[in-house]
Amino acid sequence: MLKITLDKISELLSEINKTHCVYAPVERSGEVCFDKWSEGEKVRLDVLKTSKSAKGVFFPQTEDIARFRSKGKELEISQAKTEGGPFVIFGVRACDVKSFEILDSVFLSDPVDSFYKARRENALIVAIACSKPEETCFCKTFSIDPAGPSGDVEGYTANGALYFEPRTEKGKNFCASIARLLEEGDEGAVRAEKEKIRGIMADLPFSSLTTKGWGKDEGNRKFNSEKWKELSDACIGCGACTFTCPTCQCYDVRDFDNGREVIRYRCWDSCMYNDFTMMAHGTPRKTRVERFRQRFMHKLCYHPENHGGVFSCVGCGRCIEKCPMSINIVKVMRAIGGEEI
Amino acid sequence: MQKMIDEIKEKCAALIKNGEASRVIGWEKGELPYDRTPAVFDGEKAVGRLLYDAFCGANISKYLIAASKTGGKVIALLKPCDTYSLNQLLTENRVDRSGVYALGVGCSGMVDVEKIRDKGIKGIKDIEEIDGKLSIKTLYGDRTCDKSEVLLEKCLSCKGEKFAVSDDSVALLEGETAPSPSDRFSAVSRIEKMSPKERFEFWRGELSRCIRCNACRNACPACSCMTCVFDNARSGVSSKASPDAFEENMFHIIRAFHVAGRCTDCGECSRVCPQRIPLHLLNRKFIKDINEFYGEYQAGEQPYQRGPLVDYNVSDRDPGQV
Amino acid sequence: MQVKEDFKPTIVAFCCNWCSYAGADLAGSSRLSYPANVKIIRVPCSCRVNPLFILRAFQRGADGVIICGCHPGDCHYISGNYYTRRRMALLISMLEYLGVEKGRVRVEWVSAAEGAKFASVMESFAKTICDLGENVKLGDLRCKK
Amino acid sequence: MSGIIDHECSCRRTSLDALLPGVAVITDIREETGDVKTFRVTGKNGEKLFSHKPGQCAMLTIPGAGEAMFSISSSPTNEEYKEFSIKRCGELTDALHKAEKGQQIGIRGPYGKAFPVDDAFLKKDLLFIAGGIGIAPLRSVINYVRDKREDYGHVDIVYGARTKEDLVCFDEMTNVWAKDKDISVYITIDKAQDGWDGHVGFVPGYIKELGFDKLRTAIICGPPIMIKFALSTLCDMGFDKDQVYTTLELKMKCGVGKCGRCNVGSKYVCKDGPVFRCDELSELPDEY
Repeated sequence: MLKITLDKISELLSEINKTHCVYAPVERSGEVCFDKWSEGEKVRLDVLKTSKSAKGVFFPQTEDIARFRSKGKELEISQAKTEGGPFVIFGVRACDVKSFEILDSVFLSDPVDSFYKARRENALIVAIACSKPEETCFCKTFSIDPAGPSGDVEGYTANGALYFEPRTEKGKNFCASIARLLEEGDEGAVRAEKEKIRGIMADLPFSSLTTKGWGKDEGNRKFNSEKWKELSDACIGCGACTFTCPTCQCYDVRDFDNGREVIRYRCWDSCMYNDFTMMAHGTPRKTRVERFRQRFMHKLCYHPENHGGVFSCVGCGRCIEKCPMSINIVKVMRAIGGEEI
Repeated sequence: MQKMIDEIKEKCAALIKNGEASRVIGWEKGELPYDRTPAVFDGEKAVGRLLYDAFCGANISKYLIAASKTGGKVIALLKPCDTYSLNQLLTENRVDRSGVYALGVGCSGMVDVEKIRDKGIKGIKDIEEIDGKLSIKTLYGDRTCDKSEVLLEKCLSCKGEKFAVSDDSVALLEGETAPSPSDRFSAVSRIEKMSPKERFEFWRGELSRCIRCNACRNACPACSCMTCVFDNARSGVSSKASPDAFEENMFHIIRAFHVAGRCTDCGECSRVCPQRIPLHLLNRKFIKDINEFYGEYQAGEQPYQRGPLVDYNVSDRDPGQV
Repeated sequence: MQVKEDFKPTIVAFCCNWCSYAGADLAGSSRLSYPANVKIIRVPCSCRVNPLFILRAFQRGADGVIICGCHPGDCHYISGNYYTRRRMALLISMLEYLGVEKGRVRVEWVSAAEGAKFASVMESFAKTICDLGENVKLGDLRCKK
Repeated sequence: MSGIIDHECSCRRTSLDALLPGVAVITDIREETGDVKTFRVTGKNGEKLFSHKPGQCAMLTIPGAGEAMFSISSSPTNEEYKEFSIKRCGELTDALHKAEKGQQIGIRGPYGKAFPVDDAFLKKDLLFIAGGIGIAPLRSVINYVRDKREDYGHVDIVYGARTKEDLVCFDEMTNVWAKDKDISVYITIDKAQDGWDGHVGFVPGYIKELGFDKLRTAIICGPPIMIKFALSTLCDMGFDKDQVYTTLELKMKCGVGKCGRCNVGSKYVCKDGPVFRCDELSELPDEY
């Protein structure tokens, strides 16, 4: 067990930054987002729910796919270049680590998304345990253990220090590369920390929330529930939940014409938007109710059906904090999950 | 507070009973002690679920665009500042007045839970408001804080206790008052005093966090276009995301511009922003300029007033003139 | 700013059909020269100029945008330019508030008879923009050459 | 540079980024009706683009106008070129209709599940029911069946459109298909019209009138409302849902089941469809 005192974290990041890009929960104008860290920026390892989740590291908000150049009737198509090189994503919580697996099940299934895959392979994940879970956390519902966050290296904050435990070969090499800055730490401190976290988890308001009534075989029954209308009444159809959600992976593909060439890029998209399924002749999801239903059905029924029963939610609680109108997946799970139709 | 809730419920129930209205738009309890979701209460019985307290920050007037046109009168619970939005919507003929029963509800300021979290108070299990203080039970011990320190941004420039439009109202309890407003333009002035470089960096820092979720637009009572220009594929600006910093600037400038002169400064844009971008500072800049250039104007104060951007004066100053 | 000497700004001029556009014509037929890098876009009234047009011009490489309309009181549609005057006053102030250099957007009133004024306005605007240098703050990286 | 990989498997591409189109060239344009054109497309230098199966689709790109999924209306037995019959109805189709012969476009595919021509359709009598531009995906199957005539039984084609001017492939239907042995073509238009002496009325009603026996396998494509009515008519006539196939269309962006918008329940039309057997379809939520 290795450790580093918390006051030396920026020194550590500088060290890593010499060879790797570092993504971390950085503070920008008072808000903490997962983003590329640069020298001098403040990293907030005490913040659980970064206002942008870590998914953007692998699945950026926008990225170029292709470039088209036309000359008369001729067309030239080239693949857009992507940034390469290994990087470290530092300070990811258990829920966000799990979200990478869920993104993997979509992007790495056949046909593999090469843009995503490249970034995924280049990443080393330093996860950290949640010392102070919050009231909006419900990762336990999805069998995620915030005291065992997984990743290439597992980290724990205890007694003013960050403890490291490599879990993969990659993680071991990483720890070796920063060994100069680390000192030997005590296993006991970490064990006590884990105990403490698990104790708090049992005490959370949503600790009794279950996925009962949801899953791969519930599709049609849940789809036809009458409660969707009432639940979606307050929804304003924005994409706050979708974009802050670490597992939402829908995207749009759009063209930008700069006068010389057309750049095709993909960007995050939200099933809450009315143009999401809009075709020339109309849309099958005409009202807010259908769009609202799609989002939750996808997370709680369709995704499990297509991916071996795994729900597309990790209980990070961002949607609870971010929804302008206080609608969230917990509310939906409770309202429709238990009912008999 | 309970007394106020009871009075609201009584009034709503009576209106539904005598057939004057069919349903209510108000707030109901969410999953957490501070979670309040706007909801439609259909029928006398449903009114029982209605809730009103210091966490009902959401402005529900925008729901009335649709709700006022779907049969029967709807009772809308409107805080004083929300009534300005309704007035503005009425002015623009977006809400059918005959479909709305505006029930004003007194307000002594709404709490911003994010501000409580900013104070390091996390893991909130319960919150109670007692005499202007919030007593908070958390997973990590009990805490208290002054309500006045954690009010929503919009409450810091409270418009007062007056309802700009209402059919009836439920006043604040004795002893309670609306928050005393501070100068709402002080932050704008502070930015104006910065150097251009500082200003640019300030706004880049804020706007670069934008994820284009459109919460600001969708929550804004003044943004009531059927199809927004940013959703119109033929407009050439429907980029959906911001692949370049320019797009963020453009979206927010244009959004603020489109509501300039119509924005009642209800503060929803900043309240709903998941990235906590102080968007109201863009709108307030327009309001401040309008006040300085063309005379004091408060959108939504009176019904059917002529907005400053659909009006002119022959002696108006020339653009760019200081 | 060491490249100032070779810097040829791109300037977009939105000209009202009823006055400044004719003013530009008059400038031309009177053989008055004005900078060749001024690209004129004819609009039915200065009031037609949506703030989006201006931002889009900047996005796609303009270094300065000038809106020319009829003198207040002379609008072909009676009051269009009065509205322009208010809108542009607010937009110019907003751009400044966002930290964009002052002077990149200008509004001028030029009548059909003022060919000389048109030429001199363009000359002076081009000079202002030359001094301000390239538009970086409101440009789109994807549109850069 | 071409993103197209020639391969024999039915739909999946294995390498490179799935979203990158290759270059194709429009070699011929046929005006079918006032708003439908059929585009003939080959590789940049006239080479074959890829192998497909009847019912599969491809994504076409006009840079700037975007990209969308179109069904391939030519038969796979045609090794020379692909054809796409496209109705002008939106931004991209508008741009395609403005294109001229020789114009290069982006293409990627093939995508989706095909009709079971080598499986469930073998030796069966086939009943094709199409409305309007819905003939596009079926044309591929019909010509495939004609080229492998001995593998299939009798073929009936019921086709309807709003007016006689809106009949797509009218020439091919009357001058080629109808003249084949063992193929019967029935054409109808919605409302009576000068110069039309054929049947008048909606497609579902016409099917009932024609009274097909229920031993056939039916394949339906057309506007959603026609599909629904035609299906219920067939059921009334004693057809089982597992004898009826249809092909759906929803908004698509990626074509590979990742962008998340073309789903009906847990099935993605681009990947698990567009061809569905109606009994499978009826198990899915009614949202298409």
